[in-house]
Amino acid sequence: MELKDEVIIGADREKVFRALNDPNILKQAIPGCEAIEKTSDDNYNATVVSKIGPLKIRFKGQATISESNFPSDYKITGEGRGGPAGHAKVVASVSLTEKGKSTRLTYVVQADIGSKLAQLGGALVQKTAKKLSTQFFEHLNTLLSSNSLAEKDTEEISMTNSPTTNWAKVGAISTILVVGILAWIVSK
Amino acid sequence: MSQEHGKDWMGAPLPRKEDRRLLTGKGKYVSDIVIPGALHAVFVRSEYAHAKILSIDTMEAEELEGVERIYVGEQIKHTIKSMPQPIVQPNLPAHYPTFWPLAVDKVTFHGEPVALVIARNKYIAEDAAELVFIDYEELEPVLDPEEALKPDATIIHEKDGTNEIFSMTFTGGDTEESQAENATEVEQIFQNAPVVIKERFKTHRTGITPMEPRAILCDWDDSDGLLAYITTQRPHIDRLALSDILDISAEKVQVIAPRDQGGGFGIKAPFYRENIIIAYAARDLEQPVRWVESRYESLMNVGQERDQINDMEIAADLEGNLLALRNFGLADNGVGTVGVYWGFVMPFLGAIELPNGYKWPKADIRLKVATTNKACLTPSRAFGHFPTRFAIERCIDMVAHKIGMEPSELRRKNLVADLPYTSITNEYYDSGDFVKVWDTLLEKADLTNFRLEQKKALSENKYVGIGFGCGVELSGVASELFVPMENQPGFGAATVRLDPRGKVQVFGGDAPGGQGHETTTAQVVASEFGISPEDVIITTGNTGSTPFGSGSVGARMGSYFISAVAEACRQLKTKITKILAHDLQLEASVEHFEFKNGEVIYLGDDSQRSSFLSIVERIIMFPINMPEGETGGLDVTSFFEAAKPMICFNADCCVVEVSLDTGDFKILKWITAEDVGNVINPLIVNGQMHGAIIQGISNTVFEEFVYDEQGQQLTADFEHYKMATAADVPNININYATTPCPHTPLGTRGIGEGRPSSVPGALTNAVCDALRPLGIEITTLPLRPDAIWQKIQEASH
Amino acid sequence: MYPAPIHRYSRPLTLEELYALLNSNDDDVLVLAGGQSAMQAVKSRMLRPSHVIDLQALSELKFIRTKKGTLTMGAMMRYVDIVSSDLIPLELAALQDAASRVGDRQVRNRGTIGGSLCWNYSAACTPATVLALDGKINLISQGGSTRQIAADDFFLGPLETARSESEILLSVDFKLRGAKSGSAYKKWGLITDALPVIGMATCLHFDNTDRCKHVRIALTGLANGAERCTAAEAVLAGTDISAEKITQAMSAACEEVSTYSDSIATAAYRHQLIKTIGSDVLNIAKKRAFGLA
Amino acid sequence: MAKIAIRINGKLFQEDIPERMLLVDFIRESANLTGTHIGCTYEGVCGACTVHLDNEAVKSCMLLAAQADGHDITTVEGLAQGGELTALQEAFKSEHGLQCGFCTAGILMNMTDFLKQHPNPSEQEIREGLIGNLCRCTGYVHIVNAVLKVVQENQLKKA
Repeated sequence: MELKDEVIIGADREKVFRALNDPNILKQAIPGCEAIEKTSDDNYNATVVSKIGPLKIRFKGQATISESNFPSDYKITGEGRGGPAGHAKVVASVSLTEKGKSTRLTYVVQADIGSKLAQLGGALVQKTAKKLSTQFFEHLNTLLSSNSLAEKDTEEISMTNSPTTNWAKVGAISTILVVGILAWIVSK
Repeated sequence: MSQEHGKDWMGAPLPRKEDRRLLTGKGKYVSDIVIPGALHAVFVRSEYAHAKILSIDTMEAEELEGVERIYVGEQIKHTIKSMPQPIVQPNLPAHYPTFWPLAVDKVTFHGEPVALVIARNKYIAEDAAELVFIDYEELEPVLDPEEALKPDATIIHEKDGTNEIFSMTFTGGDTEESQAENATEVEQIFQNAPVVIKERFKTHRTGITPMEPRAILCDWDDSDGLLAYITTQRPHIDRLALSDILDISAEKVQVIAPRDQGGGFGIKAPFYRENIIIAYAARDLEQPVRWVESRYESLMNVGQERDQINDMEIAADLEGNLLALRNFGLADNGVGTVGVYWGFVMPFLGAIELPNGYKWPKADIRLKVATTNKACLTPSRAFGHFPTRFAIERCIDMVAHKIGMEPSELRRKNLVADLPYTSITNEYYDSGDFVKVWDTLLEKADLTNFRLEQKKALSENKYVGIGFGCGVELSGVASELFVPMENQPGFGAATVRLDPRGKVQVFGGDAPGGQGHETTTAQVVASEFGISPEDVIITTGNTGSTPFGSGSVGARMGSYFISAVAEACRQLKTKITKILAHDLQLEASVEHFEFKNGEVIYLGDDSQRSSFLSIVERIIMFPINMPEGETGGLDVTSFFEAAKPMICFNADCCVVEVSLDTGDFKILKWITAEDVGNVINPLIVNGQMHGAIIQGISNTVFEEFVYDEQGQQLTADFEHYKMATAADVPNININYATTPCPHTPLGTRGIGEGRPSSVPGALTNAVCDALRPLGIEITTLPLRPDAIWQKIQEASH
Repeated sequence: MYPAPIHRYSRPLTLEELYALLNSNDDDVLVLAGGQSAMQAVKSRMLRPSHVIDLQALSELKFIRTKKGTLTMGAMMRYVDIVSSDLIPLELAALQDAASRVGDRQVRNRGTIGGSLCWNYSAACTPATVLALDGKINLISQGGSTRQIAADDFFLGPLETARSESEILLSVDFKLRGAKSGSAYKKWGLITDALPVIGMATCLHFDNTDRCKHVRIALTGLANGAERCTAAEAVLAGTDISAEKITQAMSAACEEVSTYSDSIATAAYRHQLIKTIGSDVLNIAKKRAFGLA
Repeated sequence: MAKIAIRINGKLFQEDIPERMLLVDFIRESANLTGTHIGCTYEGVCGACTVHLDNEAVKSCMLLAAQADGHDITTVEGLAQGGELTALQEAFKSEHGLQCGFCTAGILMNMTDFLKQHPNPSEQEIREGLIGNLCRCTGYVHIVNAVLKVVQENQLKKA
């Protein structure tokens, strides 16, 4: 299942890239994100609960960053297990381009879903993936454009991680990991 | 059926003895059998089509209160023998994959068993199964049979070094040279033949899922050993396999296939890996263990068959004589990890039966079977030849259309007219009159009148069509074919035991799943002994009390089993009349007596007679003053082996109306003509034909196992794997055109196994006939409105 | 497969009892009406309620009333009750078309209109039918305050509706336009009465010049669930719903609506079904409007 | 645990059961009436588990046992009274309307209710009434014949 889109974020490229690599920001931006934990430079564990109508599927998974070129683009591979719902594996290529003071973010997502999710029918999963991605970028937009996140805060966060860290390697999970969860349960 | 019906129980539409208990909810299926204290098993199955198993974390699951044990592949790898094992391995050259009951090192299809949770009840077992966390490393799934055979393809069973599990050439003798020579001769015929049809026929993955999923209940006792209730068509084979694999001496293994089984249709014939681990667990835990398969597991693991590509060519002359047949078959075998059949045995037999009932002067028939990351093919009624029969019946229609001949005419012209006959693939057709069956069908179909109606309908912009198909089917499987194919004997075995009250007990080692054995057997025994069917009961499926048999496969009832019953009765009648003649001081033997209305009457002088009851009681209870060399007792086991493999033959005709707007079609009529040999119970024979034809229609139009590009099986419930309901299928008009079988004592034939195979061809031929004005030829199944509509769009632009 | 552990089952007799239960703010509450959809999710463990509230005893929600030109149907009306009711005018015949073809007899003896609207599965019959009939959905919250939402605003995509977790669907109102009104629903699903690959409901109201003053069309079986075909409605509005206009309208519908492919039917075939089913339901609705059906 | 009381075939069963227990399991395991069968998993399509809940055909695998508390259930074991088969059961016997018998209980329960609602159904109505019961052995032909036979018998009785 393939998903392509682009969105304008109200902040400059460097800020957006850092935000996308900052677990604290991501925790607020990812819909239903319960926990994010950095396990190594390029790896994160996350628990995300996807709520679709009455259904709640708790996804436990990991994400790995690769081909990261600050501040223009990077690739993230996320795998999550949803218990009886099955699993979702997502590979997202994200690229950021200047657009005046804002940033145009384009993403291409290739999602493989398994077990009951797959039986859901690609179309329903596609629909949900689209919805969750838009929600993520709306949250991100509000977080970045609202001055609640002054420049200083982001510095502080990054300092605590490891002063010598090369920004490019800092891991991040995008909401796209959450992509692909919907229950198909048929109604009669 | 009153008592004086006497002799002619044969052919009587007797209501079944089985029915009362089944109609009042008193049937006892494996899932109904209760052994106090039985633990419940739930399998944890792979979510990936092809992946390495990095780790299996069962810690959390094991701590759940009520969980007894959790098994994983790595453990049992050292304590249970791996497959293959000779007892469940054919004598055919193939790359038999190595596997254990639970996946070891890697998983090879979505739904493969990886771990087994055993708990106090099924709810807890399922709760625990959710807490088993398996870490996978995904591998590239191989999902297309053609890709699988390419040199650069990922190899699924690395140790085999190839994804080609099996390949064979079925024509031109046994040596490569003779086969090559034959191939060139066939090529010559194609070069100069005035008419050549060449098409690729594709049949999707579908099969016959019975309403009762699999189940097994095992009990263990240190002295008596293993007792296993199994949903199986082959209890005696399962017993030997469990004994060999679990190293339990055979006399300490008993398998019982309950007399009530919810349908088999082939999928309960293989020896499954789940049975091994459940029996193992019962012994290991020394407690009864019960596994009842969920439909979700069942649809992911069994009932998948057909799934072939057949590149077929037919050469013919302008007068409609078939000159040569060429076919390169490719079957998608799935992973091949199922005992006895390994998947490829079905396409193997499908290729043998490809020539069907036609005379082929020359043929070049080859087959390749490719391993893919899908569930292994399991036997489904019309064993392997549903796809090949679809291909040939469609191809024949195309030849007829090309030379402007009625398809039914072309078939009649080329049907094998004089039997016995050996087909181009060395299949022996022992007896029957194909032409008589065909003429009976044509008489009922009234083709000339239909063509008038068709023309009239077309003028009103209505598209109706008629389609034909036929099928030569196995009537039982002779040892001659069974031994090489499945390393097992083909004989039918039956014990007939009389008791002093004149009642008869019959014992058979096969294991029916609804075919009505209790009634058919009773009718035959009653007819032989001149008593009432009520006095006859039958026990099947219990290896502790029934003679060895290879199981209820390949239409063995009307061919092998009932013949063994008849022969056993006749041996007893010889003994009874010898002793009666002795008592009555008559120089007479069995042919001088008649068994009728509960009496044994001397034909020379009908005052010389005895009641059946008294002579039987005399021989068993008072065996004194016996003729020279005779002892008491009336208990005989007979083994029936036909001189040659036997067949039956059927022909189908259906009429459809197709809507041009949507490609949807309605089956207006379904007419058949059947050579089922002498009929024992017409109600039961008709029921078998109705069921088989509707299964054929449901497989052709509605059912399909679908895998996505990651190898995820998307049709693991009846919402997505759509089976025909009563509202989707027509009534069936069954007609008999029988020729008694000369190679069975009662002239009966085994019927019903292959019966669905002529349905896809007949139905698709009818749709194409309706759309003849648009020149549409359909060569791919499933036959769905969407596909037909698209063909109509292509034809009208 | 068996449900995950459920800790509490309750069966309120009145709405008040129901609100008290809803107020007990246990998490993971499942309100069960007919249970034909929800139980599939519960048995496959995609839905893991810890507290199940069963509405079977709420006779207050089992009614059909017509007052001042509005027919109101209680949420707990079962499909079998809808099919057998003689209180439903031809104008709302689509409700009976749909109800008579949902699932099978056994399902129709349990499934309810309220349950189907709340579940809102993308291939269900009731949501599209209520949408075409411009139904107004009455919700009530724990405090007892009620609100009414038009069907257009109620369905928000597969399994999503405007109902919040603390609200209960009470009933559905259908405004009756009286004479010269007719509606119809039809679906196709490969197997008879199966889930709709495509289903369409329509409601027509003609003025005394036999022009169609009011037309609504809704589809089901699309990725986004029940959806109006406003383009098709625009083509038909004010016309006499002639065969030619119908064809034009259905082509507009195919332009407007995107369909997807799966193993049962391609996107193109789904468009073809829109055309064939569309002309059927429009003709039936028209005949019913003129009392000819 | 929930305390429930369900009358099955006229006999009251009072038990403490886990709330998640399905009605079909209560019938098969608590009441030991194994004539009702399970043929599918969560989808509730096959109909082999059909019983009567207050004389209406329902799928007992799609109900929690707690939902049937205080109600009357009839299962296939409750059809024949005093060893006397119903007309429908007799017709299934004479018309060979069953083979393996696994789906039969569900069909008998559904059709018994169906015939009460439709005393004079056409063959097509019977076939549509059977949509909720899958059968794999019979191809439905003899099942439809059996139901039609009861319809004709009822008409004769009335005439």
